[in-house]
Amino acid sequence: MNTSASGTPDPAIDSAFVRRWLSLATSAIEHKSSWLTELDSAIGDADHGTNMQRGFAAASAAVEREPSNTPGEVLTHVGRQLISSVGGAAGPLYGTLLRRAGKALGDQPAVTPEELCVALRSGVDSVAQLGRSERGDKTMLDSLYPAVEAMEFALSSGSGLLAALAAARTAADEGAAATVPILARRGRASYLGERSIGHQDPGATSAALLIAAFAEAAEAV
Amino acid sequence: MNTSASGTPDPAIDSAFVRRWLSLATSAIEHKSSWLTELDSAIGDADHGTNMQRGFAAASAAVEREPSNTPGEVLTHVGRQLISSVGGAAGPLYGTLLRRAGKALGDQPAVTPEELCVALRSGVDSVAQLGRSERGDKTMLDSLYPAVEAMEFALSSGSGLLAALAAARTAADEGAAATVPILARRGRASYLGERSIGHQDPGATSAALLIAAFAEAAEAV
Amino acid sequence: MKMLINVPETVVADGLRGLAAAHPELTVDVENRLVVRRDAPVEGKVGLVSGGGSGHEPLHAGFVGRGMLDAACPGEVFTSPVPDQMARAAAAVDSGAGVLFVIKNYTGDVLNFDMAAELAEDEGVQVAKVIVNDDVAVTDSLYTAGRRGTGGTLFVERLAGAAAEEGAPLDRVATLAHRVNDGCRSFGVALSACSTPAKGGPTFELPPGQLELGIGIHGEPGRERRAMMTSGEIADAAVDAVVTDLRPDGPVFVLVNGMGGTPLLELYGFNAEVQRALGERGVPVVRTLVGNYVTSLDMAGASVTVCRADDELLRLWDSPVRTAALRWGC
Amino acid sequence: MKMLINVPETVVADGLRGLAAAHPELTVDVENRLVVRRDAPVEGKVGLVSGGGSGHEPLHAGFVGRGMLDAACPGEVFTSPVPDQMARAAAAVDSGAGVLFVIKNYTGDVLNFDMAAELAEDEGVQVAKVIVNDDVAVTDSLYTAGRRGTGGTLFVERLAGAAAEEGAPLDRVATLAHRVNDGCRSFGVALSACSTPAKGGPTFELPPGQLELGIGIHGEPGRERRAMMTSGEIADAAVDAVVTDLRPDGPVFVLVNGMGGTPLLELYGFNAEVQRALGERGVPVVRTLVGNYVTSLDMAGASVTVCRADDELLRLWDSPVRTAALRWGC
Ligand SMILES: Nc1ncnc2c1ncn2[C@@H]1O[C@H](COP(=O)(O)OP(=O)(O)O)[C@@H](O)[C@H]1O
Ligand SMILES: Nc1ncnc2c1ncn2[C@@H]1O[C@H](COP(=O)(O)OP(=O)(O)O)[C@@H](O)[C@H]1O
Ligand SMILES: [Mg+2]
Ligand SMILES: [Mg+2]
Ligand SMILES: [Mg+2]
Ligand SMILES: [Mg+2]
Repeated sequence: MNTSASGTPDPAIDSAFVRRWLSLATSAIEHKSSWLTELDSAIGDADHGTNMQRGFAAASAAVEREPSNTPGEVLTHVGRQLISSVGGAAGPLYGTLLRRAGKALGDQPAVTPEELCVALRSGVDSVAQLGRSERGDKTMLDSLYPAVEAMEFALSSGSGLLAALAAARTAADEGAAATVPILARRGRASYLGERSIGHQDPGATSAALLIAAFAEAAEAV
Repeated sequence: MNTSASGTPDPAIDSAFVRRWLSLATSAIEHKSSWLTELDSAIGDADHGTNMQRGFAAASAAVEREPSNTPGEVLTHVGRQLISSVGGAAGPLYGTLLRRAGKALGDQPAVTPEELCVALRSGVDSVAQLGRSERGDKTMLDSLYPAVEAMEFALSSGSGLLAALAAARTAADEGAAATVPILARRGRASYLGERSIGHQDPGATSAALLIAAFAEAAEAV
Repeated sequence: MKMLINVPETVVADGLRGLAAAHPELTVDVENRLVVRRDAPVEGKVGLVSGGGSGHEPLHAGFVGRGMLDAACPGEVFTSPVPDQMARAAAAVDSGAGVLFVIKNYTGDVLNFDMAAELAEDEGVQVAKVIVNDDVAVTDSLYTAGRRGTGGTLFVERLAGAAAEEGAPLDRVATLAHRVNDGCRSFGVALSACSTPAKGGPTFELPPGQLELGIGIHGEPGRERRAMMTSGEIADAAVDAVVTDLRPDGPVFVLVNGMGGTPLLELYGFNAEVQRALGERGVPVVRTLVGNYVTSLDMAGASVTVCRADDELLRLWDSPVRTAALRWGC
Repeated sequence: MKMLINVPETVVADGLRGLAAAHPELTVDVENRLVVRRDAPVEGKVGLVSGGGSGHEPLHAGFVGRGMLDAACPGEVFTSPVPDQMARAAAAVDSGAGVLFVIKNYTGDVLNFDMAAELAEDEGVQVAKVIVNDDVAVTDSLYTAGRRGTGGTLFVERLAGAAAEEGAPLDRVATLAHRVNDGCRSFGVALSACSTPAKGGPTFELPPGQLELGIGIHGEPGRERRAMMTSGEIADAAVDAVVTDLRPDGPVFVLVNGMGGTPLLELYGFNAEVQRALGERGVPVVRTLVGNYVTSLDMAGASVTVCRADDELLRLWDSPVRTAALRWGC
């Protein structure tokens, strides 16, 4: 088992880890719901917070009811629940991300940080594919890609899970903040043209919350 | 010919007098139109100013077009025009008042102040009859009746036209102001019940303007 | 207050031009402010004429057509039309069977229609009148101008219109109209004031967090101001007011009417609560209409009208109607 | 912002309960958020399914019935419904002749309907799709999510629905739907922002004396903010935008659509100006619809949709339709 710089041991990436993530993500989304809606009202349709809150509440409740014993199964389950309960653009996109990531984890009871990282990358790629979007379009991809790349870089430089997820979290936050000056080319914000400039993308913001929840899940053993 | 206290001679009550009255009334109504609408918006439906303005503009135009040679004919004509162009409660009420008054003047080319006063009283009575209303209901009657009575009193005390109409004007103004504390029992304001208290009646206010125009018509020879 | 208009002075004329363009089945006389069924006068049929201030659309012009009105006379915004309009309408729709004037109980409307009836009778048109006064928020007493006519007007125009279409003579159409009016009660609430073009802003101030109970349809404040209530509480208040006054002992029609500015989504949600409230009070509903029918420009709010139904009225209600705002069966 | 609701969370469910109470000819599944023709699946008939966020009423639930949609899937306010709803709707209306999904072009709607199509096909339902993208305010380019679907949806649903009712097979219904969409263009303006229940206030700030040109129907600001214009100037701007893009060379249908908060009187007045503007540009109008059909909650404003007509489309348009919001001929 790897150990972080601060000496805290890296936790196992098992179903408990993913459940911890889900619970942290759910409460982060709940706390930031009005802010997400506020961001969405500037350049969208003022529903991103409520959408995410509804979806994560449903996913939490569903995962609680069902005994999923592998991290892959839990992620897949969460993804399916998001698809069935969020709606809007975020539902299919986040749902597909997590389903794809979950499937990529296979049916092992625990996975390595590298395996988690590969799974997340394939999930994020599937968002780009489904959304016909790329980095720089002012979407969730603008925090998701930096996060995955920071994690990849940290792991390949010898960091453990904790440090890698901490790096991902910082990169996601920066990525979200960096959407402010971008002119939107995908999603509702693209309808605004030039007027989309100067506002932070709600999806990039919620994505940063979800990445942060991974970092917290690793710390919170 | 009678002479007022100030020495100004009383003018003849002929068709020119009534035309002078119409022109003064029309411009008074035009100037006070927003105020009348303001008053009507507090306890009515915010149209009294526009209604009166539309009606008097139409009446002025019509009287200009047609050569009416007696005061009775002009008044009757104005009344008919008001009925055909004002609408609302004010249209039939003011229209009937003037038609009745005009008919009461008969077809003489000029009438005495007493004849004018009798004609106005019968016009005002017809408002009460048509509106099933009486003094104290918070309507135009609350300035019309005091005006007619003040005129009657002045004439019977030996005053001439100028003084009698000046008295009528003062009585009408006081009557309009005195509608403020009254609880409305007729017209739209009656729907408000207690909430009609504390507002000046728009119809009583426009009636005072019309009476004042008579006084001015007498002065403006 | 921004409005989608040219200038306040032409609002009514512009609206009539637009109505004419959208509805070739209507004859619209913009200058004389008349909206008439194109096929009027209908041979042997009693003619129905109504009218009132503009700003309540689709009432009345949107109710002109087969199975409802033969003509409507729109006045200025919130101002009763003038007798000349109504008399002209009566002449245009009278086939010899006579004309019924459907009049909402406002001093201005009543006085102007009375004068019009005299004019029309002078021209040899037989005229009957029905005065609609369904609003329970105003007590009908010596101390008021009497109950106002609001949502009940739709039921009177529809049911009397259907009877006329079936060929009923003037006295029967008039009797039925009176019976329908006697069986109608309404109660309205406002969440915001409306803005008239002439005033250019709200007709009264309604602070945030407050609503008006017992409003009319002319932008006047209501009988009572209260702290904001939920849809369910409002439904209970409105249904209570209406049912206590009407005491229905059989099936009823219900109109859940938007005042103009309330989204249809909210109106349908309000209907759910109205139906619940009626159900709890044991009142069976046979037909429900939800929508903006008797409006007050852009006012946010709604009114509830309950109208006694029986077999005859139900048959008349379901018979074909073809107007701009109400249409079925043809 | 005061609303006639219970709590924001139940707005959609309350609306569905109220719809069910008013329209016994619809099967309303409040829990699963489905509105279905009571007689579905209609033997041998292609099923039409649409859906989208709530807040645009009467779209889409108000268009379910004979000659139009077989089912509608309402999402949360301004939020596309989820695939489960659409797949369930497809199963409920498929008689074996297949199902057409009518999808407004928004990322969320497209993605969710795509997933639903996969689910439905897994269940053996043949699915065709039409994506409505009629809003000329948004350029369809690499740099946007493509033109939005707005008022054109009504024409696609009505005309494809009429063809399906006549018994046209899935490929013909789908081809017709695409043809109608290709012939539709829309442009909208807002005089005020709308307020969503979740936000509890306006979705953007529009200062007095300004309006938004090129708005969508989800409370998003438009492409451009301008000083207030008259009804005539707005009509010219909207008609210009639409006609320049569509270049109609024959008769057209016109929809003058209210965004929800604009009084019908103003809307008819606006129609007069739209008809004038079309006339001046030599565009002959065969049918006009004026009203609140594709709304944005309580937003004040209007949109203009122009749709190419031909003999076949005219016949389909005039054929019987029986829905809550659009009804004639039956
Ligand atoms: N094509 C796309 N690719 C990636 N992300 C997208 C795309 N379209 C939208 N998004 C993301 O979805 C977010 C909006 O989500 P949400 O408000 O829930 O859905 P909707 O736009 O349907 O209301 C945007 O802020 C953006 O980050
Ligand atoms: N029954 C009545 N008798 C006398 N005057 C009346 C009566 N009803 C209304 N009025 C007068 O008419 C005025 C309102 O006129 P107006 O606003 O033009 O008509 P409406 O009330 O139809 O909008 C009231 O202020 C009142 O003075
Ligand atoms: Mg959104
Ligand atoms: Mg008034
Ligand atoms: Mg009035
Ligand atoms: Mg949305």
